[in-house]
Amino acid sequence: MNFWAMGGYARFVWPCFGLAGLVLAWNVWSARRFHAAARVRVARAILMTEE
Amino acid sequence: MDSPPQSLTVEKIHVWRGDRHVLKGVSLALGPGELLQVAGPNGTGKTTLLRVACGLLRPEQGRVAWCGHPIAGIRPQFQSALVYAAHEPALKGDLTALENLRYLVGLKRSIRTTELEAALERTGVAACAHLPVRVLSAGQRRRVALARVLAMQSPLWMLDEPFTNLDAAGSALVTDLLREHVSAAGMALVVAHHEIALSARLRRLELPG
Amino acid sequence: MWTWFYRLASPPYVYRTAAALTPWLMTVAVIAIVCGLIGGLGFAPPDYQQGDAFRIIYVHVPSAYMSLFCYSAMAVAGAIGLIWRIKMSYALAAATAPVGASFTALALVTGSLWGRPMWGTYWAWDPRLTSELILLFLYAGVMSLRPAFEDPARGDRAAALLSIVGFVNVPIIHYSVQWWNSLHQGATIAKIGKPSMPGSMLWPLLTMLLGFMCFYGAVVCMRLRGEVLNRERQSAWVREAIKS
Amino acid sequence: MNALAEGPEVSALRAMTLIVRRELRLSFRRPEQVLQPLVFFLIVTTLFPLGLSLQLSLLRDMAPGVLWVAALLSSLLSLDSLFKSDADDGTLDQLALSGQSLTAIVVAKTAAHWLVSGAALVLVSPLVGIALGIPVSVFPTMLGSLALGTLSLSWLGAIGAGLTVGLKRGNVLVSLVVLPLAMPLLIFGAGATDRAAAGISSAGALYLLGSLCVFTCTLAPFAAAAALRITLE
Repeated sequence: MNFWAMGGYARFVWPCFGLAGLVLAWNVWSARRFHAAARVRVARAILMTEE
Repeated sequence: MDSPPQSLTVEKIHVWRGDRHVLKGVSLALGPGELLQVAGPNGTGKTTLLRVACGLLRPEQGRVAWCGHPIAGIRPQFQSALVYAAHEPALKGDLTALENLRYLVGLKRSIRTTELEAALERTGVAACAHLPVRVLSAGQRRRVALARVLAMQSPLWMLDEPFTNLDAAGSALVTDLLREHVSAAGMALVVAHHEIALSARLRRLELPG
Repeated sequence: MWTWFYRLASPPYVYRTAAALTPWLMTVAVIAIVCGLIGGLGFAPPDYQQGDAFRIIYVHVPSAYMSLFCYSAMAVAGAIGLIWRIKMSYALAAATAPVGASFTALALVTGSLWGRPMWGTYWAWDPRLTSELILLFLYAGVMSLRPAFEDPARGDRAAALLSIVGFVNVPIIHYSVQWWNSLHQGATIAKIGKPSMPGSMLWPLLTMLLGFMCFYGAVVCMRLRGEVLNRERQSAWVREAIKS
Repeated sequence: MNALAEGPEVSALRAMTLIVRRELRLSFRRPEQVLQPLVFFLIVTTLFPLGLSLQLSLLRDMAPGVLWVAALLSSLLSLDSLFKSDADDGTLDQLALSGQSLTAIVVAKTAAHWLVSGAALVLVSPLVGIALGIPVSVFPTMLGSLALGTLSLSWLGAIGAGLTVGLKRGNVLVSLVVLPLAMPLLIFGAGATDRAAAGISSAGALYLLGSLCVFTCTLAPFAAAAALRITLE
C-alpha cells in the first residue's frame, strides 16, 4: 500500500505516468489511423481510375 | 570568332502540381528570329510552361538550356537576356507609368528617361506617363507592360497572353512589335489563343488537353 | 555508401523497410519501457530531497529529451530534403512532427505536475519549462505551415526551411530564457536533475530513454508508411501494394 | 561577341538603392500603411493602463515589457505588406527575373521596410514611454534596444513573410511562425530597458541584443530568399 501512496506524492506521480501512457497510446493510435486513411485514399483512387 | 547563336531549348519537361501531372514531357526549341506560339485549351499548363522556361519554376524532370547551358548555372546571364511579361501586368497602382518602368527596367540596365518615354510613345500610352497606374484602364496597363518589354531590350521575349484587354489597334500593335522583334533576330515565346498574323517564322506548339 | 543513400531515397524501399522495422522497434520499446517502469517505480530509492515525487523524472526527462531529438531530426531531415531534393526525407520530417509535438506536450505537463509539489505552483516560469513551451510553439508553426500550401511539395519545403530556422534558434531561445530567468532569481527553488545520480536511479532512466527512442522509431515508421502512400499515390508500385 | 551575354549591367548596390527608393516612394504614396501600425502601437499601449485599473506603480514596473510587447505586435502587423502586394501583382516575379540575386533584393526590401516601420516605431516610442511613466533617463537605452530589436525582427519577419507569401490566409500564420523566433529579442530588449529603469547597467543586454541583430542580419536574408524561392515556384 505504501507503494501506491508514493510517499504522499501519489496525486502528482500517478497522473504523470497515466498521461505518459495516454500520450504513447495516442501516438500508436493516430499513426495507425493515419496509415489506414492513406491506404483507403489510395484504394479509392484505384477504384476511380479503374471505373 | 564565331560563337553559336543564342538559343533556348526546353527538353522533356515534367511538372506535377500536387496530384496533377501538368506538363508531360514538353520540349521546344527557339532560335534567333523565331516566334513560337504556345496554344491549347485552358488548364493545359501554358503559363506553367512559360514559368518553367524563364526559370521561375523548377521542373521535376527535364531541363531548360540557354545557349546550350542549363539555366541553373547561368542564371544572371540568362535573366539579363530575358524579359517575361506575365498575365498580371506587374504594375504598382500608386506609381506613375514612368516610375513603374524606371524601377523595374532599371534593375536590369541603366536607362535614361527619354528611352522609357520613347517606349511608352511606341505603345501609345505616352500621355499616361505621369499618371498613377491606378487610374489607367486595363488595356492601357497592358500597353505600359508592353512598353516595359520594349525598354528591356532583351533578345528573348516571353509573353503570357499579350492580347488580352486590348482593342483591335492594340492587337495590331502587339503583332507589329513581335514582327519587328523577330525580324531583328529576336526570339519570342508567346502564349496566345489569338491567331498571330505573322506568316514568316511563326510556329505553333499545341499543348494537349 | 552512396548506393545506400539512394536506396533510402526510394519510396518502395522505405515503405517496405518501415514495415519490417516497426514490430522489432515496438517490441524493444515495450520491453525497455516496462523494465524502466519497474526499475523507476520499484527499485530506485526515493530522492533524499524530493521523496517519491522525483520518480516523475522517468517520464519527464525522456519526453523532454525526445522533444529536442525529434525537432533536430525534423530539421536535419528537412535540410537533407532541401539539399538533395529527396522526397522521402520530407516524408520523414512530416512523420516526425506530430510525434515530437506530443512528447513536448507530455514534457510540459509532467514538468508542471512535478513543479506543483516542488515549487508550490504548477507553473513557475522555470527556464527549462519555458524553453520547452517555446519549442511547442515552434512545432505548432511547422505543423501549421505544411498543410497551408495547396501543393504538398511546396508545403514540405517551406516546413523544412522553417524547421531549420527554428533549429538554429533553439539554443538562442534556451540561453535567452536562462538569462531572463537569472534576472528573477528566487522564483524557482528546486533544480530539476542532479549532477550525480546513484546507479539505481540512473539505469531506469537510461532504459526509459532507450524505450522512448525505440517507441519513436516504431511510431515514425508507421506514420512514414502513411506519408509515403500519400505522396506516391499515383505510382504503380503503390497500387500494386494496396491491391494485393 | 559571346552568345552568352554578360550578367546584369546594373551593379547589385545600384539595384538595391533603386529598390529601396521604390519602396520608400510607395510608402509615401500610401502613408496610411505606415501610420496604421503606429496607431496600433499607441492603442495597444493604452489598453494596458486601462486594463490594470491605473495602479501607477504596477504600471511603471511593467512599462518596458508592455512597450516591447506592443512594439513586437505592431511590427508583425506591417510584415504582411512586405512581399504580399508584390507577389499578388506579379512584381515579385519580375524582381526574381531581374538578373539580381534574390538575396540582395530581399535585403533591400527588408531594409526599406524597416525604415518605414521599425524606425518609425522607434521615433514614436518616446511618446509611449512618457505615457507609461518610463523615466527620460532610460530613453537612450529604450530607443537603442528598440532600434536593434525591430531591425532583427524585420529580418526574422522577412523569413516568415517569405514563407507565407503565396497563402491566402497567411496573416495569422506569419505571427505563429515569427513570434516564437522573436522571443529572445523580447527578452533582451525588454530586459535592457528594465535594467536601465532599475538603475542597473543595461550594457550586457544591449550587447546580446546587438549580437542577435548581427546574427539575424547575416543569416536571415539567405533564409528569406530561400523561402521566397520555395513559395514563388
